[in-house]
Amino acid sequence: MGKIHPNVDKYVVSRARALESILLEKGILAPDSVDRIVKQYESDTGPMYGARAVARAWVNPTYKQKLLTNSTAALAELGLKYEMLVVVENTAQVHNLVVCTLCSCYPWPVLGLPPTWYKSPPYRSRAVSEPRAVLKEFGLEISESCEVRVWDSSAEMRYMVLPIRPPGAEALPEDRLVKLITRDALIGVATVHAAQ
Amino acid sequence: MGKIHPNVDKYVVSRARALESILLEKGILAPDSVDRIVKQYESDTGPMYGARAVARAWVNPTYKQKLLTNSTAALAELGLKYEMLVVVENTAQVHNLVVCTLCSCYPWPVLGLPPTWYKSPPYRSRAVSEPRAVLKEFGLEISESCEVRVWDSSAEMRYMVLPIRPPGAEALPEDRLVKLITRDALIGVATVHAAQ
Amino acid sequence: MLKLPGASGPGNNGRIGAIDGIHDLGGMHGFGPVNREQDEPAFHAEWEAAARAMVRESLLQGLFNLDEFRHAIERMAPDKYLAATYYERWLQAVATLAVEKGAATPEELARRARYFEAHEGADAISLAKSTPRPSASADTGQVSVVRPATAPPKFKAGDPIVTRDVHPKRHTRLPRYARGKRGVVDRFRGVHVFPDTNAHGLGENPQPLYSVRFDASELWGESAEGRQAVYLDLWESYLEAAQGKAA
Amino acid sequence: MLKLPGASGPGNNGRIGAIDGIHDLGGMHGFGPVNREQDEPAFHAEWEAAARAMVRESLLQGLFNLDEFRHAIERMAPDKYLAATYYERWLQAVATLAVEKGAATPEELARRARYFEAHEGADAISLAKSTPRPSASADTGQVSVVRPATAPPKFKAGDPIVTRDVHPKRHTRLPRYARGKRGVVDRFRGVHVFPDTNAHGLGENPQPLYSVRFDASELWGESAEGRQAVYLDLWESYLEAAQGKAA
Repeated sequence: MGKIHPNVDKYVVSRARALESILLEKGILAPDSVDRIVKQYESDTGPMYGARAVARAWVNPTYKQKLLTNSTAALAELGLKYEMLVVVENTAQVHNLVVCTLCSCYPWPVLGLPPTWYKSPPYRSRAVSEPRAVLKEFGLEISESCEVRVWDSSAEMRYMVLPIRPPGAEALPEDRLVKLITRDALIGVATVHAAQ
Repeated sequence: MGKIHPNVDKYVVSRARALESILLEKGILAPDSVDRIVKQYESDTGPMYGARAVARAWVNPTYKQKLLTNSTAALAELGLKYEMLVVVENTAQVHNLVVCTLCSCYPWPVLGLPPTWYKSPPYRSRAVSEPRAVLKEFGLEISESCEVRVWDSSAEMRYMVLPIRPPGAEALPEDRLVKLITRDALIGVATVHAAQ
Repeated sequence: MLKLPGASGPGNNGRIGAIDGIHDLGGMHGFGPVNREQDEPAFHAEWEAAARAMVRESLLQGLFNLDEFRHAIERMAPDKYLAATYYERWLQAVATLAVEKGAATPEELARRARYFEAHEGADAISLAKSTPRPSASADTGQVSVVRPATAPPKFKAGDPIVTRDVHPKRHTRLPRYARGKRGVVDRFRGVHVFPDTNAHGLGENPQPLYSVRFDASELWGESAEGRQAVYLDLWESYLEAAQGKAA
Repeated sequence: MLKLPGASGPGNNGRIGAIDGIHDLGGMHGFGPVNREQDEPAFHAEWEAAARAMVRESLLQGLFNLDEFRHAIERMAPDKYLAATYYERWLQAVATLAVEKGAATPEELARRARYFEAHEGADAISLAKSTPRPSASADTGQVSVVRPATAPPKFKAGDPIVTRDVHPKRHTRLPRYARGKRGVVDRFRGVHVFPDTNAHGLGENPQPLYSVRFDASELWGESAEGRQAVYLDLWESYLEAAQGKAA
């Protein structure tokens, strides 16, 4: 595992193992299910597919149109089968932000695992009612003339933000752009900056 | 104190004592303030004034009228100065129930200290939205034809229920009636029964 | 009345919240059955009596007012609020306000708590360096919130009203379940200190208070039990005149 | 799909609650600032990965569906819910459902937990008496909830709607802050399985789903920040046609 949090409750661990052993016996869990999950998320870190889709959309207007109107087809081009994604575009007039107030729904096939803050009561409670204040805490000041749209994932649709291509990155090729794009920008709590 | 709960958190106790010592020094607390509180509530247990007022109202229609329309004057007759009480009368058509959803306001000058259940989240959350279900848990089934009125103490007015005089207690004098009247009946989660 | 310096210490972890706070429990689900304790004592421990005494005397001596006290409880972190017992919340609020009102610093409080933890038998009074104030006579300890009327009340019994649907981040006594709801004025209750300002050092601003009746179906929709009504005491500025007849 | 016997064990302490439950956090106050962890790992401990794996495989194998899983989390006692971490809630829900679906008894769970507490190094697999199932191929592990349309959708983009103001004691995906509110249909999203029944073994009952736009001032009144809107995906039966123009 490498990075194990120091405060692991022994009771929680043994309870998890008890459940694991039961689900293994019932044929619900496979012997390598946990290892596969760990491998998938620890090697596949970061917003892989999301960043690639956004970078391509920035350099390719046809792809951008497809990403915004038929994300399933757009993601399939990148080798990902994922049918529930809605991509919402940031512009000078509209800033988008994603949250799930009722639980912590998150488009993990394109963004990886959600950070703890995304799943925390402060973010879940405040993002819908005071998004500008929350964004300010993330260092993002949205101008008054810009509308803030909050997408609360109440059903199985999942949301990803298409950020504004940063000024200064006009000449960069797709593979270099991918590296500028952060998970936070795809949730809507950050903008993308050209590398210094 | 006599009855000390066994699970006393040492940290809480020392924090309480720290505050106590500061408030003593500031002249806010008097040296005997705590003892007086303990004495007041441990000797003065039960719904003293409330039960006396109700018993008198049952035997004296003039007093009943006064209790319902000018509780300050009615309580003054019993020797209690208390200006914020509203007395609500149970009848065959109306059953009253008292709660405080926002904190745990309670007419303690007439009822003594509130029981823990009155201050608990289950009672505070449910008494306003499903009073009949709550009353059923207390063993009280309210007929469908009877309206349930819930008094949520949202301001400084305090509420006490005037229960129905139990059948079979018509001949009892005031001082015997007092003994039949329970705190729970004055909150509205019980009725008064004639002694077996 | 003893006057202490105004707010000086840090608040409750920067929390100002609370109208839609965890304390606003009316109508919430999931808390399970009401558990009753048999033969419950008046206090479960002496510190509970001390907490009650401290709040009572602080209110009487004017260290803080009742609305400030309630607001201090509401500023507790929601998980801490639910995990705490009733008197633990009182203690927390007294600590918060003692600091904010300048009666103590957090460091002094922590220092004394460590002392009493190390000296279990020590009397709280032994640390007092000044002459304690003499005992006051016993009474109900209520501080009146009724004020003389300055203008006639806007509503009268029978008037249909609709409550405002506001979500300000400050103390209020309009519960969440009754916001934006139609009701009928049951009666006028006199002019009372306004908690929404009084909790924040913004003055008493007394207002007419009304008992308002709400039909359960207005509050809980299809889930309402039959033949039920809720009565709330609401300040005039929580209310707007409604058109037509309310339930 | 593996089929296990239906609910057999006791529920979560008799709790059935939940639409107005503690999980419904949108718009609540008092939780303080959003705290971010620097260089957060994918998992903070191996058991977190195990929790995720258990939920993923249970959904794929049909031990329970996603709505039942969410509802199991929502049935946690509010104080426990707030005190628990994200994956502790998952673990709790898996335990609740494993019992309710007949995959384990509470006694068996407790017995095994004691065993693993006493044998810290033991591999979970060592207790398995049957042949574990073979690994499946990796994919996103999503179970589709989109269903063929059986009737035309009732609303179209631009239609003003008002959400129902209901407080049933069951699972729903209409957040409290958006009940009884006026909005505008943004677009039709296809026909989706209905969580309100699917969480309770009452069938999929697919319904048209709509993206609905709400102006912040409709949701938060005077406290709304300027120029803000919230978009929610709502099932047709949550909505009623509204007269006139919505905000």
